[in-house]
Amino acid sequence: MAQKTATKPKTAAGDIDPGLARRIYNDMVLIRRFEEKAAEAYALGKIGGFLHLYIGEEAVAVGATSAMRPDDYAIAAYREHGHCLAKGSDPRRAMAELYGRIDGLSKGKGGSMHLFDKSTNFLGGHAIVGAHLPLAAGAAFAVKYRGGDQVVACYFGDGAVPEGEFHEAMNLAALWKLPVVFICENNRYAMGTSLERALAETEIWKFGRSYNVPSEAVDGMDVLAVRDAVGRAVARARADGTPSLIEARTYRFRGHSMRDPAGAVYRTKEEVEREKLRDPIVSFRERALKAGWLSEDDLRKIEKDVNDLVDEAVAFADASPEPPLSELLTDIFKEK
Amino acid sequence: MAQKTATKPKTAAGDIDPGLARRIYNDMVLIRRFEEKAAEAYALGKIGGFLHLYIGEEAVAVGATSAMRPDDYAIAAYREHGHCLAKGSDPRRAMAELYGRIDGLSKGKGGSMHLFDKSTNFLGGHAIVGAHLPLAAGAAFAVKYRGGDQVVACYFGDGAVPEGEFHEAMNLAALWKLPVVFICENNRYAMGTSLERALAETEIWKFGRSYNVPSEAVDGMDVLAVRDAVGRAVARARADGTPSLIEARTYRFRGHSMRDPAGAVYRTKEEVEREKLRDPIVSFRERALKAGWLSEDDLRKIEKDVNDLVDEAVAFADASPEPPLSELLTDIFKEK
Amino acid sequence: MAVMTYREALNLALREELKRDDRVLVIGEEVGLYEGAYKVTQGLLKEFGPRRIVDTPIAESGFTGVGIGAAMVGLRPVVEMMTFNFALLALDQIVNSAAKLNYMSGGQFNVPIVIRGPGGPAHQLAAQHSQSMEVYFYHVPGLKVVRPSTPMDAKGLLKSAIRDDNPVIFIESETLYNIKGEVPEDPDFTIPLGQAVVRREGTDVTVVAYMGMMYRAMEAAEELAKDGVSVEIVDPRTLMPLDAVTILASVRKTHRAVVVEAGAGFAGMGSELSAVITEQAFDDLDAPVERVTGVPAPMPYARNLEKAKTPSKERIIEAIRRVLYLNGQGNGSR
Amino acid sequence: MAVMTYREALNLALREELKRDDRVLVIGEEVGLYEGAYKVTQGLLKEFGPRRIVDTPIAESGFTGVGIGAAMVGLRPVVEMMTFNFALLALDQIVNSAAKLNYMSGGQFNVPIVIRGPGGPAHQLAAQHSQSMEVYFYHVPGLKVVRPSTPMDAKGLLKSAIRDDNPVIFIESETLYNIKGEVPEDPDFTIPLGQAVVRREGTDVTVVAYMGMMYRAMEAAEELAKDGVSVEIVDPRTLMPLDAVTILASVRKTHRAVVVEAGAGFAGMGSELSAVITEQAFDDLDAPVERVTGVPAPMPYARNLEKAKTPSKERIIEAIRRVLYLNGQGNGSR
Ligand SMILES: Cc1ncc(C[n+]2csc(CCOP(=O)(O)OP(=O)(O)O)c2C)c(N)n1
Ligand SMILES: Cc1ncc(C[n+]2csc(CCOP(=O)(O)OP(=O)(O)O)c2C)c(N)n1
Ligand SMILES: [Mg+2]
Ligand SMILES: [Mg+2]
Repeated sequence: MAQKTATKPKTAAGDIDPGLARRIYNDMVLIRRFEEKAAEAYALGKIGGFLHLYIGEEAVAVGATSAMRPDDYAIAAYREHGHCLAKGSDPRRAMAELYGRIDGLSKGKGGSMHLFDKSTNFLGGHAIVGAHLPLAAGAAFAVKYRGGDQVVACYFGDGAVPEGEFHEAMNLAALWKLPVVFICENNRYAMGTSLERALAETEIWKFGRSYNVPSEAVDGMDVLAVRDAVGRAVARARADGTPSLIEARTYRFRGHSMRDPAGAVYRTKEEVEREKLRDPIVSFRERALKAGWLSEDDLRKIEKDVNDLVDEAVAFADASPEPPLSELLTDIFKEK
Repeated sequence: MAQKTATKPKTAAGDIDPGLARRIYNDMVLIRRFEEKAAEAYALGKIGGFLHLYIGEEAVAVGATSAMRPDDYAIAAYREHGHCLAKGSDPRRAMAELYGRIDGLSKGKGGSMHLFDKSTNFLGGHAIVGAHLPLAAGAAFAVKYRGGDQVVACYFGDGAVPEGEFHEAMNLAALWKLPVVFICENNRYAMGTSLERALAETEIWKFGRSYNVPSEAVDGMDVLAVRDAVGRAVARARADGTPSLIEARTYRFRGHSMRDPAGAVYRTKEEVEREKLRDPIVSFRERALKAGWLSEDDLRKIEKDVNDLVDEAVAFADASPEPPLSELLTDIFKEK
Repeated sequence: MAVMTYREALNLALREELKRDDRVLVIGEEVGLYEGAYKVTQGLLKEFGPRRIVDTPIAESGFTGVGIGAAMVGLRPVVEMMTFNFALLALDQIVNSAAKLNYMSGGQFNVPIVIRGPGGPAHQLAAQHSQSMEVYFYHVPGLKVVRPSTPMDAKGLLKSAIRDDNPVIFIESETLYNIKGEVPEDPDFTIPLGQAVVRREGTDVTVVAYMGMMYRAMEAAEELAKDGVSVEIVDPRTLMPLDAVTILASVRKTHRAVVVEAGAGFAGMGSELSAVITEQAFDDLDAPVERVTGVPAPMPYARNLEKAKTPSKERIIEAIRRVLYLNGQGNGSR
Repeated sequence: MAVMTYREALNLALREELKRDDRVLVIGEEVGLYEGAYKVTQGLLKEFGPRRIVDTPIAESGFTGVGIGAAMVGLRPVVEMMTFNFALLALDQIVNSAAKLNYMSGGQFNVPIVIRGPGGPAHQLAAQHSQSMEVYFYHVPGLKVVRPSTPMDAKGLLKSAIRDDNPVIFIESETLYNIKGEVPEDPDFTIPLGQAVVRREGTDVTVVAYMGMMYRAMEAAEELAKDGVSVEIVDPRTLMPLDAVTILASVRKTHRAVVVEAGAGFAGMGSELSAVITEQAFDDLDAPVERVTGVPAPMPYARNLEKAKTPSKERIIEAIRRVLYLNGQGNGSR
């Protein structure tokens, strides 16, 4: 079993082609801008309920998705805007869902925590911590059952690790060799609870040893490092169904949700500022320039296009009507 | 962390005094005889429901209990006759409970799977696999909360390890340093499911690494080896609340329950016969003789006394009346 | 038609559906090598192999979630709960995932899963292993709930449940596995979900009951027939969706209703039936609906206490006499 | 008496009981350093320290089991569910351990634990975070269930729950935390479990409602008062044990009853109330009991759909008019 004993997460080396660099930068900026706009809309009361921002963690979803095929599956918790967009959902329909409108991905019935997109094999948006890990194993089970070679990416937080379903899903996936890559987005806090106060073993990748699955920690702020680690895991999964546990060390720049704006009770300003220096978008931008993958003009162009796209998404959501009341009673059951 | 890497379980060395030898032999024989009689009573229809026999595993409960104080707590699953008797319950009241009579430990309301004895700090008899592990951590939490130095012994089967509650309880006990000794009675089968078909890692003691708790495997057929291992764990727990995970490798001589008499579908006759050569009572008897701890006469005397005691227990249970119908509605709530 | 046990009828339904549709698989504790704790899956591993018949470790939430995830992407898993008591460990998956995914996803991800196994009072299994479990499910929007009382229903309803595109909770009973009855062998025979059936025709009073309680009501009816009391017995078969039409038609005919359930009774099936009947047939009722329910206590182990816990034939007869004002008592007493 | 919010009343009750009895402790997610997701435990860590106020990882079954185990040996834990939706993950511990241990042990091990937190419809939290949870508990023998509608009840009932020797499920509401009301500061003030209260006196019809629905019924009553309809409102406060005496006394006075619940309705509190009232007061009823319940659907996110999901003032008024035959409709329609 290839188990990195280095507790210092790996960072990526190597070169990539401009097309990939463009896509990676585009996707990370898209997620960032999408959520900044969503935060504004929330402040305006256009979005209700809970809104959890992924800002600061974009490298995980984008790096991982870049190492997978479009027909691979992805599933996440309630902080899933990034994973949904990285998987290729239409930002307009995603924003409309946050607005609770009929043109939303789920016709406005799911909201921010429950984005689903069958067209991209995005299995959602789940708000019970830990509950989607067995679902991910189940999708992988179905792939294997059908003799397919797709892989399932399962994103979850450090807060899900103490839950029993983490253990049950890891064991079943390992026991049955299900092609799933468990990606723990370790941002060091579950709401206000730091790792040290939640786990007797804070090096989350080490839990993989109990299931004999390949496990490693990776710098979650380095999109290419994530891409490499997930790439290795996906290769194993596609080859013979071997699941993996990847601990992506990242950080949440905002509060837990819009109701915890500062997120300052349980962590210091200094810590937050220090972490912001690791901004995955800023560092990839610099690297892409230095490596010559993208020019300043390329980058500006991407940023402008993304801004326009997100503005369009907001306008689209704003213009979309509320679902008709009849929707209250549809989809409770699927009718033949 | 003292984590034995030896996958070969430790066996015990050293000498013990005759008093302890007498108690150990007495208790193991008592449990064996008690259950042989219970099996007869079940065949006669005097005991109903499920009856799970501990025969073959006596060394675990007796060895562990011999390393603990009377005021320490113990809790187990539904195969708990042995733990209850080792803890010192009156065999007559235990048998009456199996018979569902008013003089039973629980007034006949619990039955074989739900023996409880407050007078010995035996916390029961739980029939939902894995559910009593958090309860054990809770009792240990209370001990620590009160500033006491008692330790909780939590016995559970290999089948409980894949359950989420195993993981949650281990993590909480380790995180909060709760004085509990988790003793996995690994008899290699959960009903008809062998270890290999249930766990991605079959060396159960290794799960302790994920929680940074001292863990070791021990020969569960060697009562003194169990006593030594549990003794070490109890010392740690009493000293500073450190929990431990002990994997006692044992074997169930009978079927899973009286409804699985042979237990032959999922294991071979040869395997069962081979394991019976490791009978913990037979081997301790020989050892006590060889070491001179007990004479043949001593042993015979113990065996006769135990036989008489168990016959008396059966007579007592038989003579005890059914609970009055009024008991149906008492104890639903505790009234002040 | 062939005479077979309830167990054999379930086994046949599973076999036929496994043959018919490769997306169907059976997953659960001891369903394969051990052939089922109650032998409902006997012979399936041998016939269909480990790909279709999947033994699991003891991890109810985990393997139920696996079944739901697999159903999200197109399989049709039949998840066995060794006994339904253990479904409580998987309840979050059933309620918050299976029942809601189609709705939360705006119809994108339906969950065609059947969760089946024995539930309800058994024989001296005590409080944790002997309880009426349907009460945790029928109130959950997005779930269908079946309680089949006969071998024929067991087969016909299980096949419909497996073919349904939604999560179906299918609760059998340890105490019925050995009963025998006529069962159609035609692989196309199914019984639609949501249809009650009149088990016994009568004119004086309607008794609504299912599973063991239905058989007890039958005994009560036979005994009362001797006194010239004509009891009609309606078996809902599917609790959700509930076939109120058939039940109400019977009550409108007899003008009196007794509802029986093994459960503890508070806000149970009997409460719902009593409320629906009273609302919909108030003017047709000549007496308030009587509920006969289990005693509101955990299930005791002792044989005599266990016997007293669930409704007896005598208690059903008393209730029927009460709604008929045959024992000089006032209304509404329980 | 002091005017304080529902949240402050709960906080005060906890503080008083923590002071009064060292065996009392608070355990749950974010109850300490974060002072509670909804700030009910504000200031407690500071005042009582980490021994008494225990932050937990996300492991509902685990820490609820820890609370139950601690209660078995003499502590009196107050376990907070950040929201009651997550109690489904601990349901097996609550149902099979907490509710049954005293019974299974023949009275040797009672479980003095309170499990509290907000439940019921909230604001656009969607299907998994916005559901009526009491339905999972009140039918379970061995559990008591409280739903306090006012700051005074919140304080008085929480104190009684903590002092009770049995497991008490205490379900608050996100939507009520900020309401204000008079609350006795006397640390000896408690409200016994099992006592309903008449919130509003009236003569024409009895409406039984609690929590948000009680306030909505109040609005309906005020509006109907303009038309000269006199509505009496009874708040059960404790659902188990249920104070049927107070409810029936009111119905015997008004001869008409409407029961309101936010839940989906099938076999819910409304069903039980309807059944009990009909059984016990059949001859006093001038119309069948009307149930006003939530729509049987998962909770949608969209604001307009969410609004339509739970009973509106208008639907309550309609139901009241129906039992009074004021809108020319027949009975029993829902
Ligand atoms: C089972 C369950 N318990 C509690 C909650 C409330 N809750 C929502 S998010 C959260 C913290 C999760 O933290 P983590 O898994 O690290 O994800 P992050 O928010 O950091 O992305 C909690 C406790 C929940 N949604 N589900
Ligand atoms: C949660 C749960 N699932 C399933 C069962 C049914 N069951 C009873 S015992 C058992 C096997 C347990 O095996 P193990 O833990 O190894 O204990 P052993 O019987 O070997 O002593 C199972 C599956 C149960 N009681 N509880
Ligand atoms: Mg986190
Ligand atoms: Mg075992």
